Amino acid sequence: MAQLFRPGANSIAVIVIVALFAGPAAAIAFAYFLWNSPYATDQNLTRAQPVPFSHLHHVGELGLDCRMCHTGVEKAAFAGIPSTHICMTCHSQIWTNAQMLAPVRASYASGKPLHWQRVNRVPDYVFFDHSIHVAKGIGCNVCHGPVQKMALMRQAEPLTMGWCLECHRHPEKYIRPKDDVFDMYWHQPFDQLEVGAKLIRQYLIHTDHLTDCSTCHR
Amino acid sequence: MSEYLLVEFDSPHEALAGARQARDGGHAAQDVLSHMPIEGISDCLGRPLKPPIGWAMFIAGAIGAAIGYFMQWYSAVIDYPIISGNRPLDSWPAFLLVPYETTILSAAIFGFLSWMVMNGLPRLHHPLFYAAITERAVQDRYLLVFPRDATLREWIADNLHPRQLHEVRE
Amino acid sequence: MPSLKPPSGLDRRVALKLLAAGMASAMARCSRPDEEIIPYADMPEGLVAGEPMRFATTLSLAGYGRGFLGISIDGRPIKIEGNPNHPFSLGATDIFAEAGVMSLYDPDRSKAIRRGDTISTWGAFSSAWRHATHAQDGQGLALVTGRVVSPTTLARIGALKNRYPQSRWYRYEPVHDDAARAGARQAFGKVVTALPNWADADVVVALDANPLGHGPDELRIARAYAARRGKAAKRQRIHVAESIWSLTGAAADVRVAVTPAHLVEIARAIANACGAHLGTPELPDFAKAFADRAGQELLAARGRALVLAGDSQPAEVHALFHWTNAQLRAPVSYLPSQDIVENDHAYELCALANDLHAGRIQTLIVADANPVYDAPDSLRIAEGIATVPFSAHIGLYRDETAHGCRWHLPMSHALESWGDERALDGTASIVQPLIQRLYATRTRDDYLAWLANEDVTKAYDLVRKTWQRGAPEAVEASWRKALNDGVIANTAATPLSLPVDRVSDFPGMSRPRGMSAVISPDPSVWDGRYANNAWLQECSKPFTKQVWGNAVQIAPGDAQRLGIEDEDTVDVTIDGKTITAPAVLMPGQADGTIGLHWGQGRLEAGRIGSNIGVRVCGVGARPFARVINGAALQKSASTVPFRSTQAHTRLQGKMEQLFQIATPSEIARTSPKKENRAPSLLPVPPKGDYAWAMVVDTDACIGCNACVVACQAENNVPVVGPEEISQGRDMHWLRVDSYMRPHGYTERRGFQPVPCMHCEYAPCEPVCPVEASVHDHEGLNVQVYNRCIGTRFCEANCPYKVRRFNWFDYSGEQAYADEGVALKAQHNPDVSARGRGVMEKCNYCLQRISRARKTAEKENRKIAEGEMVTACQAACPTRAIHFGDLNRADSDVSNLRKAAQHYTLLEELNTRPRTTYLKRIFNSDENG
Amino acid sequence: MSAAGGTKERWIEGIGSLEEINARICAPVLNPAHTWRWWAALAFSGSLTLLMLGSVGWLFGHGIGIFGNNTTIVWGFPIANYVWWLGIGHAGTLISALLLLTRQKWRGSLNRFAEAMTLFAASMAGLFPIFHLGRPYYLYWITPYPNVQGLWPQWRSALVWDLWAVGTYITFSALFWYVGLVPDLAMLRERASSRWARRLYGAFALGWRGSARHWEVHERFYRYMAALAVPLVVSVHSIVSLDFAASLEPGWADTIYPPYFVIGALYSGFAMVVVLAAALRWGCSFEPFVTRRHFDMIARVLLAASIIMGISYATEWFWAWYGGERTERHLITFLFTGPYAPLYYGQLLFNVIVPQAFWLPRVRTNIAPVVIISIFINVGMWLERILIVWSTLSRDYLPSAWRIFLPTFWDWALLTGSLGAFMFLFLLFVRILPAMPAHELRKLWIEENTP
Repeated sequence: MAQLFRPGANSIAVIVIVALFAGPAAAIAFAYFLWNSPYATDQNLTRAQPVPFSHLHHVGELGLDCRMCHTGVEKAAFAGIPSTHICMTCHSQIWTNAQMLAPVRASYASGKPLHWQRVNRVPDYVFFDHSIHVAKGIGCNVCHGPVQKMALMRQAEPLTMGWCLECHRHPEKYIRPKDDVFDMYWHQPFDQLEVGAKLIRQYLIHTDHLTDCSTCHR
Repeated sequence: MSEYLLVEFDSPHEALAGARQARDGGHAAQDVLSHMPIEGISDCLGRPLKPPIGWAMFIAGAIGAAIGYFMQWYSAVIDYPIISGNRPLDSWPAFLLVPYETTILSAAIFGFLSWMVMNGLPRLHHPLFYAAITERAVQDRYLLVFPRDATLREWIADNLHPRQLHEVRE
Repeated sequence: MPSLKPPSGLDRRVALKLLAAGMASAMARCSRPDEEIIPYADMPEGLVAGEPMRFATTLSLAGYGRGFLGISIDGRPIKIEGNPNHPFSLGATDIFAEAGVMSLYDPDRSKAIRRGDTISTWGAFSSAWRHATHAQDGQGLALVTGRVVSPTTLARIGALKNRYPQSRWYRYEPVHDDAARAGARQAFGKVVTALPNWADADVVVALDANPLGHGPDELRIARAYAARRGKAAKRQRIHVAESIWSLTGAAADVRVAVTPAHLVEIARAIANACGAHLGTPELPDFAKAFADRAGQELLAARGRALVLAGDSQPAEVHALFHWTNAQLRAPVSYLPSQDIVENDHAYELCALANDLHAGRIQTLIVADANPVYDAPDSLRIAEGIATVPFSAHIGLYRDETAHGCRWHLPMSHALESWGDERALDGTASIVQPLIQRLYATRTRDDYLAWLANEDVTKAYDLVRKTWQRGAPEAVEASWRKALNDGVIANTAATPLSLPVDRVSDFPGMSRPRGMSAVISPDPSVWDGRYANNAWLQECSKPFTKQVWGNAVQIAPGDAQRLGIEDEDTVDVTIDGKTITAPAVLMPGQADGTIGLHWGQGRLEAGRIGSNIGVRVCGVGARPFARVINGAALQKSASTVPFRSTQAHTRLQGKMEQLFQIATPSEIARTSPKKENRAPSLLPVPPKGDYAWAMVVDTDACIGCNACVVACQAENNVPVVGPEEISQGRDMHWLRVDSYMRPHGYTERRGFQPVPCMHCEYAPCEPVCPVEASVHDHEGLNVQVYNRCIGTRFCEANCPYKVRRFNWFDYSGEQAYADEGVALKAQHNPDVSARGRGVMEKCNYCLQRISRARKTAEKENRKIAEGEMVTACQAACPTRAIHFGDLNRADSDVSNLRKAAQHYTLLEELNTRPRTTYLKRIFNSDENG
Repeated sequence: MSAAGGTKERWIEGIGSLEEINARICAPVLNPAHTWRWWAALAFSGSLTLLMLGSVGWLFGHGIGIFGNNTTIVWGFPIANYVWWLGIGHAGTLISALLLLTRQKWRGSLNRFAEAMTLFAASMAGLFPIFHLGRPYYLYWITPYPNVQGLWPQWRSALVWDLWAVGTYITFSALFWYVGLVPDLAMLRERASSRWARRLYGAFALGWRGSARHWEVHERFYRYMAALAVPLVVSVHSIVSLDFAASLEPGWADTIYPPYFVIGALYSGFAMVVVLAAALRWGCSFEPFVTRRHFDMIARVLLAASIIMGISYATEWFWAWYGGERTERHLITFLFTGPYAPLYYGQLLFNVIVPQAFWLPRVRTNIAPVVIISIFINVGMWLERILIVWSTLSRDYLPSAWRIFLPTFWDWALLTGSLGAFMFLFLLFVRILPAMPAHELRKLWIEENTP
């Protein structure tokens, strides 16, 4: 008889068999990295806003305090997006006829709110509360990044559960004195870990409860 | 290119006898092709075959067990300890079942791989397949494989009185 | 400005979707659609987004107001809670109050003015009204309402009367008190409201009276009842004689079930015991024994003894008991009736019918009443209305009467209205809106003022006008105070002291032929006005545990006699009219009686309430008769499904351990115990900052279901609907198990609210493959919905079966999914809405704990004892539910867990529940 | 063995030559006779398979509410079917492994298709836990894989053990089966007529030449796998039993469960083997290989198993009575008197009473009765599974939670559909692969025919 297969078939067969075992593993690894990547987490993504509001200008250059506009941040879960009224407290005085601010004035006149696009976002089943984080010495820029440098707001962190856990497991790495929470230029002391540990005791932070599911999900 | 002499026999016993004789005559066969295992024939070849597949599977099993337990211990005790029915974080009795399975699983899979490796499979293209008679080797015949050599051929014809002789060329 | 390129989202998302699909949707957390944040254009004062605010308001039941607090988040009322300041709430709620929010958002509510079936306009109506054919002086103009005690509304009616002197106001309340009114007339020569001061009574004898049952006075009595159940106080003893089971009967220490005829004889016997000489009562021995014992104990407790007659009792019995109470110097306060109409309710309805048929009415205004449904068929109200040239109906729903009338005007719900109400004792309180009216509706007062063409027709102004007193700034101050407190200071009437006429003659009741039908308002939907409230329809009735319908309650004796099995369908024939409904056997009900409920069988209630159950109020000659004799009962040819959430209620043998009862002497004998627990191989639970625990006092629980509906409202618990119930599926996180234990010639009944036990050694947790059911460090057994994949292993392994599974997308696919938008608005934003295929269960109101914890931690302190209150606990009128922190040795729950009557459900399983119970105590040592 | 004792002792009857064996075994694949039977069966099973696919589509569209499950009886048909199918899946590997280790000659004719049966049955079993999930698309959360949430499976759950047990079992069986197939694939490679068929079989035969080295490695590996298979099989259904036994529920928390489940598994598995063996014998004219003696042997096994099942049931009753536990006792009374009683009596009849007929040699050695009784046994075993799931959940600790299960159309559709799919796969198998291990039968034939 003649040979059924050409000599090359041997190598092909080996390759196929190896692929059978290696393929799935590779796929899983790829998926994992993909889902950690900004491609899936929307990290660093900016979104089209009705008004190109610049934190760089308001925070970085003018040095406005976060709480001036995000009024709920110390009281409520929702930090709060400023009402048109708040924008106009200043912009009825300055830049009163800037083209850029036309939508704001329109909204103020009509009483119809501005429709902003959410940038930093966690899923509905995550009950995140700004007020408690602020009250326990977690600075704004820990999660929101160097806002004072952002001409357009972008999502600074992946905001995945794994990312949340990192801090909930080791708060001492990130916690800071309450007074510095809104300080965009605060830098960690060299002995952050000791200081952090002290602050955790001082603020009565119950570290064991921090990684309970019920802390964020209900 | 390798060329062979295939010596055909009718029954396993004749094949075995032939192989013995050839070995004793100092011309041990290179290999035997048969449609069924012939007990003891592997000892009559040039060098006896003792594939260590058992060891391979045993080691793989041991590793599988270790991985199986470590996986649970690491995830439940180290990485994310979660209170579940107030069971101990390292609930070893419950954690024994998965390793049990991973042991068998890895032994089987690795065993299969070594089965292929030790058999030199896959080998879709093999010089012996040039011989038409190899078709029957997987169905109902018994072939001793020798290097193609005129003198050897005669010696075989005289001493092993086989059913038939086949030569394999490219 | 910098050029903004839109987030290059779409293509990426598509890519991700495909990829995900390729991986068998392996990575579900992909592709998030854009989400908008819409801030206020101008933020209201004092509002903090997402934070709850409480407003005092008033909801009425049977016309009487009760003050509550409405919780509203972002301007959406989501929950009703009790108002401690209001004497008829005292901080508690009942199912009707709790379900108020559901009614507010009910998509079936009437939203537009209608002429016949077509949507019309206000203009069209007003011109039609101007051409209405009644005379200038109002001759032929009729106004029909339910019971009205609201000062503002009464003022409107007065104004209408001024405008149309000859007009006639018919007022009737289906669940009326005619017998009591007549009794009062006999006894005092005038109608008065008699309010028992329950807490001051050591011995109470109730004759078919149901003060603990639903009604305007329930919460006040229940609080007092609970106050006397405490282990410290000298225990009250409650004797109840009744025909069918009532909540009061279940709460009684001594109870007999007798026919209505015998009830009258018992009244005679008791009065005799107190010195009346009314001849010898004819009673069976056990009833006589009951009467004698009750009589003796009443006398023994003179001054602290009380007799009560129920609405089913004839006027004579009421009168007799007024006299008896006088003899006993009973703790009862007599107040002028707030119900100012002289005529009785049944009489008024009959008068309306007569005038309609006699053609004396050309113009008919029905304001927030539903006579077409309420009235017995014999009155032929619908036909009467059809003959009226101009008829208009004002109401929340386009109900049966609305369909009968030419015009229908949509009415605002109380939670979106301004108004005022008076309670039984006259205490006035403001009805304050929690939200802008959802639809183009107006309040009853609006409409009436307009009809009377008053100058002011805005409800707010009308109410303000009513309460103009004193100097302007004083007015403003008192107004703000009234809104804040939820009661208007010193508006309660002052008690009267009345001489009681000596009762001379007391007619006995002739032994009735046939069986007696004993009829009462439905425990879930009252007189039918709540029929379209899905929460209430699915709130199982205390004794039958029936939902979505009504049944015929019969005594096992009769059932055996007539060859009727439990859940058979039966025909009840009364005066030639037949009611067909499933039968339910009620051990402990008097032979020869049939228990029926008003309120079901609505035809035009809405998508939820229409064609559920059977209409009972249609039968009989007298409207709303509580007892109709000569009823016939037989097995029916047709079959009507009986839907209940608990099929087995009778405990015998070892099962009695499940619902433990005791007598005071037994409790006294058992010394307070340490918590002795069975040994376990498992480690001791980690000691968190709190150890939350709940103790349910089955002795205090009266089975009113307020907790169930409260839980439903607080936790976005969906309604599953009748079909699912028949499948054996339900969603209540907190169920009230109803149990009975045979006891001599009768049964002892009790209620056992069962939330999640939050076992320390929770069986549901180790079986979950994905850590969806886990424990947290505060001892909560929590369910992580978004992690749940729906293996249901947890429920399979839960000995208490408290977990609930979303077989379908219940929270989305309710009966009115199409218009569910309004309902979504009711959802508590602090609680996830659970999707299809996930398990859910009680979590001790985790959202409240979390809120309390954050508040405390912001102030660097721990949560104080009593600061954290669960929804069910807040609702409970008898404070039967205790919640708190076991880490505090002095906390309420810690102490109760040491109490003698403390026990653990299924203790033998050693699951170490955090929810435990107190035994039901029957204050009578006689056994059997 | 002696030629004298020949005919009677033989496991292969009426075969004259090795070629005859090869021809007969390859016939269904290469040149099938009376194919209409096969096509008819395929059409029938195919339509049932479509029914299954349809119901699954409906299921995923509407949610598992379409089943009869309710608040307290949260498990229903899918779990019962899972346990039942997996039980059937146990016979194959056990036959080939246990009989190999104990050098049973009658193994040769059964192991190939029995292993195929195992594979298909186990696959059916594997599907049901997925169908029963509330959110099947998150099934992969049970597996340990790197994820952005930083979460892992909860290793204490019997369901996770199931995943590993069933996963291992299916993989293992597939390997075992394939390795056994290779020499026969080589035979097909040589016998197939069309070039493409030859290349296809050739590819899967991996170039098997039947050399002494091949056989040496093959024999060893095959024996070791057999040695692993036995503890594996025992572990798999023991772990399945833990879904119930590792709980608190009355009637489930029983130490007897693991052995009782394993025996039950073999029981139903062997019964199914009987049915398939008869079908092959009839459909592929394998009379020479599947003889009356084979059925006799299996019948003896079934008899033994039925007795053990009887003892297990009796043990449950005894402990319920002797333990005096309220709920346990109540559960047994419920089984005998409650609404499920007819099913329970059916279970006892089919699993314990009827098989006692195997005491009679006349019954054992006639194929028809053996097959019929085997079908009874399969029905009985399914009844047992469904009752295990239902009865406990219907009569739990709290009377307030007592409910009754009423199956819906979809419950039945999925069960019958899975039967169809199983049959469908098996039919494809007999037409594509040799249903008998030719090389083993050749060996056996030579042994039996060498003087």
